Amino acid sequence: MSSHAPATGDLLVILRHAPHGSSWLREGLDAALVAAAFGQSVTLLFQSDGVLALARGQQTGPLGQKSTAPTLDMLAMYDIESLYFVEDALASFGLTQQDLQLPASGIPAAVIPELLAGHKLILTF
Amino acid sequence: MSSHAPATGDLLVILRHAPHGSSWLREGLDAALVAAAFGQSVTLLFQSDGVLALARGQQTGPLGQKSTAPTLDMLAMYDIESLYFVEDALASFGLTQQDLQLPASGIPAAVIPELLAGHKLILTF
Amino acid sequence: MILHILNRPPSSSLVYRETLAAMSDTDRLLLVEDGVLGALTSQVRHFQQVEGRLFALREDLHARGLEGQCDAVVQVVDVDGFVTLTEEADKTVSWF
Amino acid sequence: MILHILNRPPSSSLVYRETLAAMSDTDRLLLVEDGVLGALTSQVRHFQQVEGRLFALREDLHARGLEGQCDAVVQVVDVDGFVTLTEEADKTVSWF
Amino acid sequence: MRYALLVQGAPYSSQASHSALRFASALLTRGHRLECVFFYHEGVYNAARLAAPPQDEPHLYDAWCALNAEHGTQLQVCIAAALRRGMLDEREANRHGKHGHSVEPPFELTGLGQLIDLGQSVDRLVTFAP
Amino acid sequence: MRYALLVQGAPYSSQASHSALRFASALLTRGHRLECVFFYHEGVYNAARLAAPPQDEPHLYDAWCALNAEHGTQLQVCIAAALRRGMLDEREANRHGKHGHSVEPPFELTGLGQLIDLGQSVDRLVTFAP
Repeated sequence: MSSHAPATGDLLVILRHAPHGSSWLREGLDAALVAAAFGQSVTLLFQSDGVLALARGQQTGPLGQKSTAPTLDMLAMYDIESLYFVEDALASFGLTQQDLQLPASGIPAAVIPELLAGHKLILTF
Repeated sequence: MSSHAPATGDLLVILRHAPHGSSWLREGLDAALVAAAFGQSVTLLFQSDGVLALARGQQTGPLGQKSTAPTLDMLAMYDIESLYFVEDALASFGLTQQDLQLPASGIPAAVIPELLAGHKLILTF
Repeated sequence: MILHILNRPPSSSLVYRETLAAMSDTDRLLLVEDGVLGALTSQVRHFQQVEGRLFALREDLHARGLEGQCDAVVQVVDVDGFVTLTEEADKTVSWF
Repeated sequence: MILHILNRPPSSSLVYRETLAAMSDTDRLLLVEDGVLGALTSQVRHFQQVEGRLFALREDLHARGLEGQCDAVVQVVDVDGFVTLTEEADKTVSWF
Repeated sequence: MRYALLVQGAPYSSQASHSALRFASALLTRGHRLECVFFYHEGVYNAARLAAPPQDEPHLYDAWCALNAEHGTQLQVCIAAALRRGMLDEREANRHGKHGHSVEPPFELTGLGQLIDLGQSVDRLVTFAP
Repeated sequence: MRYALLVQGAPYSSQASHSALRFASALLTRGHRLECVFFYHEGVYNAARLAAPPQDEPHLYDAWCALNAEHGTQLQVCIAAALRRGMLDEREANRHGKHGHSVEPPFELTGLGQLIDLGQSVDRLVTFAP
């Protein structure tokens, strides 16, 4: 994928936080879903600790806190299909594409500026 | 100072946040003042970005947010006289003891564990 | 051209790396709030790659008593200048 | 002996440096919440100096799907083990 | 130009609200229009109507209300983020069978769709986060 | 042993409240006593009585109340941190001339001195921060 031009669209949501530790990831995904429900073209970029949102095997928290993993499965239903992660970030946690719960495209960090340029609105979470 | 044994006491308050950006510094200083008012022996350690709390020349924020600098001037009135900063942290901002608004003792990072061991309660802010 | 706005200092947070990675060769970076600590001469090396496109908010330097320590490579702007920067950019991205 | 509790990962926050600087040769470190990312084999090098005294909370690894990636040098404890660690220590210090 | 602000930080805990209010004032002085401030994540706490800060500190709640009164800026609060955090207006309090309310006009509880709409309709959306 | 917890994180925004509740449950199961949970900084938002989280998420406010009801754990909220953030009980609302209140028993507004007291009187004080 990294040799192709990255997606363009209405909204780029950048997810930088790991699951469970804070509500940033959940609230960022909610923003993406709502935008898609409004008919906008939405792209997700998982950056830094945010790549862990894609990891397979996430569970409900010990008090019953909902995992964001089921929300990821809903993305396709909302036609959110442009999912990118920063290759170096995933590698920094010792993970590979095989460890991900759904298909996402690895991009080198150098492609990120192009991704930002191609979207009208960018929200960081 | 760094050749002397550091202070011991009831409470060590560790201040790691810069002034103005968050309420951590103010709320940490408040805890120290209250403990001192209750007659406890209190030590302050300025670590990481927290060393900037000691910098001379701080001002009220643009909306009139109170500076924490006047609170520092009250410490002596509450008999809080054991003030330490981590030498490397201050140096990392290009500041020296001459840039500080009140006397505090620089300690090498290696002395911090001794400081922690010497206090019954430790609160980090 | 995008205006990136960063409110965390490189002395305690690594988000500046994500910020820099996301910047094109023409994007600008404005340091605000605790982010202005990155504008000090002793810290500004972290932002070498955006030299000439690096700004810091005067009011935030001033409140912290750090105006005098701000490096000469940094363009210091007041809040009106902040507004101007947002006018001149196509959009803004905040990093925290 | 002090139990230090750290909830931020070395991949995005530098507070782990302050934590390590504050630890004596016998103090222990427990990684919790997002801090457990530091327990992964690919990240645990940041905590080399406390090898043998490094713990991570099982429930937090599990919720993130990362139990399998946790390095063998890390002692994984559940929340009962967390309580035990606080019993065995003279006091606790939280880093965030 | 038409601006909107997204505020994600709680008042007093972080500088986000202060920064947003200062920026709002500057852009209005320059002749721009501020359509809306949208409160999300911990920013929803800015709508706490009972806020009683010390007299010698900025009263952020009152400053938001003044922005609405003087410039017609809408103060919209994400309802999903607000409900779980105990920020309820009278209608939501009734709906949830609770007595009393913590949010009132000029703050309005609204859907996240408003933020998305704003993001596409205004010229500039600027985020202030903790 | 006698424990106290210091909670500095807002509910839902960070995992701090979840972690504190889980730790509380574990220490009680092990036969320790939990004297008090003290709420400071953004932790004061845990006392928001109107919290209405979605049905399929943990109800943190109710969980705190249950801790008080079942184990007699005091729920103390720093009054200075609470007032500026709009967390007022009936007495403080009256004192500030405001209608309604956002905090009620079993949560109690109290001075920061209580935290200092606790820190010296209990065997272990454990902090949960955002």
